[in-house]
Amino acid sequence: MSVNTTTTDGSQAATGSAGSVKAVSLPKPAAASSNAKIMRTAGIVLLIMGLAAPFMAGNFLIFQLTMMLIYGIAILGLNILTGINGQFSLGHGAFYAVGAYTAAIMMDQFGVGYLWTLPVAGIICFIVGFLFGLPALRLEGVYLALATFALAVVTPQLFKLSPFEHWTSGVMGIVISKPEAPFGLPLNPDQWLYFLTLAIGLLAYVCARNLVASRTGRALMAIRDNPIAAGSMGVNTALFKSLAFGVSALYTGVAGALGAIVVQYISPDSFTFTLSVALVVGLVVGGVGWLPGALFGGAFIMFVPNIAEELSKGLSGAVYGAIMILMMYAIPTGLGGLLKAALTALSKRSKTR
Amino acid sequence: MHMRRNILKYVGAGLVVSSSLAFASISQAADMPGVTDTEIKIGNIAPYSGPASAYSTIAKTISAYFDKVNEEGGINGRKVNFLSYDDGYSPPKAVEQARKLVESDEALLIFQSLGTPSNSAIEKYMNMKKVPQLLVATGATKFGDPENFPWTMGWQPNYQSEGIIYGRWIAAEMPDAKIAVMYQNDDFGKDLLNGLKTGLGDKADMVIAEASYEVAEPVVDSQVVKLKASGADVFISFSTPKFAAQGIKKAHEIGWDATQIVANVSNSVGAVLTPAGLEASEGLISTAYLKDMQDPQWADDQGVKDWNAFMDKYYADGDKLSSFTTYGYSVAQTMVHILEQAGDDLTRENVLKQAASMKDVTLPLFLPGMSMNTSDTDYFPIEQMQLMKFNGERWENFGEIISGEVGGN
Amino acid sequence: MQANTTSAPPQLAVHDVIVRFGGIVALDGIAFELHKGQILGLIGPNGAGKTTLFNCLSRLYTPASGDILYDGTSVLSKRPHEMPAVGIGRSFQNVALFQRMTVRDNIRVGAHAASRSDFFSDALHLPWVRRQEAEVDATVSELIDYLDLGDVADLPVDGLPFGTRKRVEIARALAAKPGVLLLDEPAGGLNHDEVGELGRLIRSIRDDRGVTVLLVEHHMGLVMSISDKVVVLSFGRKIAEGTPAEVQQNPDVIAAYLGGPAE
Amino acid sequence: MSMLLEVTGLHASYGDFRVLHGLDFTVEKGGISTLLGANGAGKTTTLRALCGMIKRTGTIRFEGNDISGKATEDIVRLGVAHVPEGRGTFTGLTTEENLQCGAMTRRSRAEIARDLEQAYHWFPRLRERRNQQAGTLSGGEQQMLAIARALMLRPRLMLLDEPSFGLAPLIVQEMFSILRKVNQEEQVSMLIVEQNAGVVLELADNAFVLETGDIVMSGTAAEVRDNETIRAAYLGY
Amino acid sequence: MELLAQQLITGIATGGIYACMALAVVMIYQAIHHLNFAQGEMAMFSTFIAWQMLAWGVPYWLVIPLTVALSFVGGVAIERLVIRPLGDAPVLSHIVVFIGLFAIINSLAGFIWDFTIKPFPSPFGEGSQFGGLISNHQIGMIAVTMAVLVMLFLFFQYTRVGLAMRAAAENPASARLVGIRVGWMIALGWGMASAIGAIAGILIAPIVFLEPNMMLSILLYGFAGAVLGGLTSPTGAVFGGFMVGIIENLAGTYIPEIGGELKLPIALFLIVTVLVFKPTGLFGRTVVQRV
Repeated sequence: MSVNTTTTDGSQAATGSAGSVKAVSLPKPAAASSNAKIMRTAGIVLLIMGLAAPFMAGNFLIFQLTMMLIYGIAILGLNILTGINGQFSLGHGAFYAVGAYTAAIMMDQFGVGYLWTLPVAGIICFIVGFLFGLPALRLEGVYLALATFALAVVTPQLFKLSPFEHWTSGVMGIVISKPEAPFGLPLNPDQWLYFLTLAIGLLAYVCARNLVASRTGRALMAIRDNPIAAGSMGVNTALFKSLAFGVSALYTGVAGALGAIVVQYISPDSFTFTLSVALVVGLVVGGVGWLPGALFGGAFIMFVPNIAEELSKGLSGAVYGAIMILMMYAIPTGLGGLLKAALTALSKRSKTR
Repeated sequence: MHMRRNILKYVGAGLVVSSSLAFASISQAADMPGVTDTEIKIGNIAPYSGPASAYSTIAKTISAYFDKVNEEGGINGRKVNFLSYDDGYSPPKAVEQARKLVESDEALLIFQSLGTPSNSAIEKYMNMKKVPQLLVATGATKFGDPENFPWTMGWQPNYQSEGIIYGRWIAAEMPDAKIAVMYQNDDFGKDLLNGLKTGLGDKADMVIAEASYEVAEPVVDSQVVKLKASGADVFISFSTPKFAAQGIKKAHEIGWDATQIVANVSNSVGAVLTPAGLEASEGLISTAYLKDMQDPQWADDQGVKDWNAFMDKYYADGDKLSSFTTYGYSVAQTMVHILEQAGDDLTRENVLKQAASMKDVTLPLFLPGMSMNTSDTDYFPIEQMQLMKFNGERWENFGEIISGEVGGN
Repeated sequence: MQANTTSAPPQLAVHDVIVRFGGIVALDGIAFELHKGQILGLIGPNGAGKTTLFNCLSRLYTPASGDILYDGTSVLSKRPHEMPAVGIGRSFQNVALFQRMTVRDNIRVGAHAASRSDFFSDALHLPWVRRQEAEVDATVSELIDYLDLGDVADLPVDGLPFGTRKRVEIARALAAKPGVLLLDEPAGGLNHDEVGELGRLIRSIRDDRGVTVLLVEHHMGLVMSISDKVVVLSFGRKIAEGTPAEVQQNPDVIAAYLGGPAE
Repeated sequence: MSMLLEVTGLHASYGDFRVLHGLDFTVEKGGISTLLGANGAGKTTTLRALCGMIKRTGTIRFEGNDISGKATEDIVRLGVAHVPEGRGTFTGLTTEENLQCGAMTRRSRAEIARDLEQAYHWFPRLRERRNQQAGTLSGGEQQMLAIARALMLRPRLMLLDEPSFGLAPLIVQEMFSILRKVNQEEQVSMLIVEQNAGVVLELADNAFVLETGDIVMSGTAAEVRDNETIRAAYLGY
Repeated sequence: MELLAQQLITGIATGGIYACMALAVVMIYQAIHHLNFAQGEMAMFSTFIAWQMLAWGVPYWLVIPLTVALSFVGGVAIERLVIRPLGDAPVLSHIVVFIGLFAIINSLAGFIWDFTIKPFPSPFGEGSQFGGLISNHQIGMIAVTMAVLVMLFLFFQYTRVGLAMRAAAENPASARLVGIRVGWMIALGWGMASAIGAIAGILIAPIVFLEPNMMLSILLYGFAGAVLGGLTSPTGAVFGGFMVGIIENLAGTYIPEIGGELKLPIALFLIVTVLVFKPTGLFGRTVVQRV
């Protein structure tokens, strides 16, 4: 039977429910290997630039780049949940906050070394995320979006609560000392934190990639595309969805802990729902379902507000909003979608040649 | 705790003394970041966006005031280049902006950065970098701690002293009162509440009911109803303008016949009492250190006239009803005073030194008899306030000018 | 190849299954047995409860009463995702593939129940995970060849023709190595040629792979040509059961379903 | 006989993929045409292209007017009803609301009420389910609903994409006899895509055979039915 | 006991605000099956327009219809100019556009009218009932909310346009196939949501005072109310709004120590709990999708 790849079936499109998450799937077949080569080259160039950056830039820029990477890690976590598993979250700022508070409290109250706080923050966030994922199982689409949004709104208030004040210092927040580079490395603290973040970011990215390409990742994507069918194939959808929440929260929590160490200060006001909203914006701009998009999303939410402020102080919010909307017109499926289109075009040209 | 603080104090004081000696010699080297022969770069961080954007009026007023200063020739011939950045009331963003101002723009100092969280976030960095963080826009008591943070200084009367003033006054005037307090659940509300209890001293149990609210809440009706039910006859509202207005209005509606006190930040006739209803506001008690522009008693005051002229010319679309404009106007004048005092020696060290050696400095919009004083150990420029009562039309000051005495010792 | 002797216990037994939705009785005491190596055709008018029964068998619904036995053991305590491990696989009436995944990945998901892993090992891509992946890939490749999906194996299923997607769904179900395969209207939307091919495929699945098949289908030509036994449902009740020939002659079936001589 | 629908040089594509490579075919006024073809030949695409659900080029004349540039809803308003693949049920609306949606472009309440009765008369199953959420209907019931909903438009041309999909043989017979009745009594023309070639070739006047985006054979239904290859591929005898 | 009654009444009064907003939320959800995060800001902007007209001396009875009409046009315009170019971009891209709209409107309002609170006169005059627990304005607000609710119910249930709107939101492709002009239905939905938002804003502003950030938290409570009641049910949304107001007040009053601090968390926690047991809200219908 000859195969015609071109006919599309309308039923799926027609019945697609409002809550479904459209994700970017990168082009596969024919030219896949050449595309992969392009991507790999781009990745290596980016990595070299990333390694060289701190020796070229001033400390302020290094700090900004570090924050960009941190947001990137958080967005990567969100991408696992939303892009890969198809669950919305407008509340990932909450996990970021939990990670940050875990690190800060450990350092402030117990004098734990900052490096140790990262895995602990990750584990705590995993547990919190997993537990939140349980009730979230019952919710879909907008309902889940709102439940997570509620989480984002409530979390800063919880950190203010008087019974926890002994630990959290309430509204006054916690000040953290900036760590020096270890082993006598000839790096200043900003450079050291940058490289630390870069290393963790790379590890996080590699793990995410492995995960997506594995049995687990396929199960997560199957749930995203068709939960009932996934269940019928033996995927324990409840467990996997909760685990996806947990892993996603773990990523974001580690990012939060890093953020606390780099900013050297946390307070409930650091983690309002605007943070969650920013993470979603970064996710969409980078490309839902496309893992490297996290980096670009991080760059967007880190630098674009500053550009907006340069353009107009009084109306910086309006400018930022306008840029966001224009981005969505230009690349409605994010940078990942744009890249997909570009690569498809490219591979087609090479095919015809 | 007390022991430790004392020790720190001595150590800190020693450091300040020795370092200020050191500054004296360095300052001759004319190492003056942010300063050229024609310009002084002053940094500022304010929430132009986000939930606290109402406060951006202050920075806008300051900017307008520096326009005026520049137009009139600048400070000792140097124009002020006022770099004001948005942090959206987010501490991480404040850190970023502070680093930008210090490392990238190389501003001489950061002035009037707004909000307790944002200032807390940058305090350590500023002191490490030895860049003045002057006249910060918050009344949190922590920003007057020269032992530990010699580069950070506040301006307005701190919230705790204000609370103490109310406490003392109630303890003296209404010893049998039953007090109900509504407060904003943040450092501002809590500092005021703590101050109140300190001021009440051993009569702290006069406070029979407390109810907090979150800035995120749309209305505080429930809190007011709950507090009235406690049977209190004094209703204190440590709230920001919107909630203070709601509180006054609601208390009036439910016929709560209590003596009402509102915090200084919320005593603007135009921005609080008018929305709440002037009738409902009658009998209100508060404190002040600045003149209220809407108050008819100052109609002929020169300072007020100057302010009006300034607003008309330099900040025409500014809201004259807002007390933030008088605040910004006055704090900018303070900054100009400090820079003028520093003369041509505009090193960070000298500017800080000038800020920490104000002697009886008074401002046009201060209530009569008030002045600013600072020293190496006193980082609270304004510590005086006067109680006042609203007569349904305007505020009437009463009693002495009172000094709060939290800071400085 | 004919149905097994009655001495062997049935591979799948449905005992008096009753399902109610609100006040409506969707299935009213359905009972039949399916022996190893059989192909059973389940037919009946629209809304007779065929898909509902399928959903009971794959545990998406729970009967109000009655029992479903696989190899003599009740499956009612199982949850839907445990069914592939029990040995019951299925396809869906409207094709329920994972739209944005490739054909190959769709079939790989089918092998989910037949493999093990965890988030941690997968994230680190540990050696034993790699070995298992290789095994899964071998199974999947074999199925791709078996169902002639080689040309489209690495395309997302989203753009594929309906008939192709039906085959992907069958491949996906086979990847779990089921004992019983439930096929929900596999011939829908296929033309005569393709239906013939499908018939051969279903027989081959039974003969070469030893899979027992339960088939819901409206295409009488297909049902009658490949089924060993046919069960007819109407309004939630079983109105007939027997060989294709017997059922085709049954006046109740003709009145309720076939409507005059079948094609 | 005059043509209700004349299609010349119809091209269509999904994104960058060309699916139809210049089709020419017609539907007579009051006539029934059928499109035959294997899976993936482009039958569904043709119907979708006709009523503007995808990008297309070429001329599509409906009652002499070129509708190739018109939007779907405007084409529908001219009297073209489309029973789509996958049924397109408004799952959250009741059965009756679904039917009323079908009559959305019509004005007379009395006529609509009468047609509603007619629809229930034809498909009694739907009357039983009239206040039920349409998403809870079985697959076959939803197919009936889709056809009934299209009839509610009082169309002049019906585009039917596999109307027998998922229907029991008895219902298929009934449905085709309803279509025949509608065609004869109300002069509704039809273009039918159907796998059940035997039934549809009996109903249709003309047939077109589609292979990978091109029409490879056309003629009267009888001619096509008698063709050797067609018999083998589509009819099986 | 008296306190309980007082808090209940206060809760109803506050809940009226949420109910009002929840209704607007449900309206837009019915029309586009999205939650518009910019909705609160749109309502705020409408209210500022009303305020501006009042400040210019336009009489009150004229201001309200004018504002509602302008808001309707504005809503349609936003749909046509901002949302429509997005086409069938993914849901999350829409959410980002809503966030962008939020930022633009908020920033613009602050730029034009400043951030100081402004009193907004009540159309129902001063005065109050039940010993001041509920003002005449709040009673009027609840009445108007109810009236809008009834009108919406009638509109969606008994008019052809209402049916067309529901169909268009539910399945746009099919809606086109029955001749519904889906694009205009969506625009109409935006217009109506914007108009209802304007009414909500005008009703809410006298209570919370007018300022650019006034809707920030109210929208959240509106969402909460709508979700609690069920996004598909206007009645549910109004009921949900009142419930949120009451729950919140009772939690703040009767849970000792941390009750006040936890008002909002407790309300949201309860809602999530309700959703876990009834995922489409108390009044929401479950749309069954057969496998």
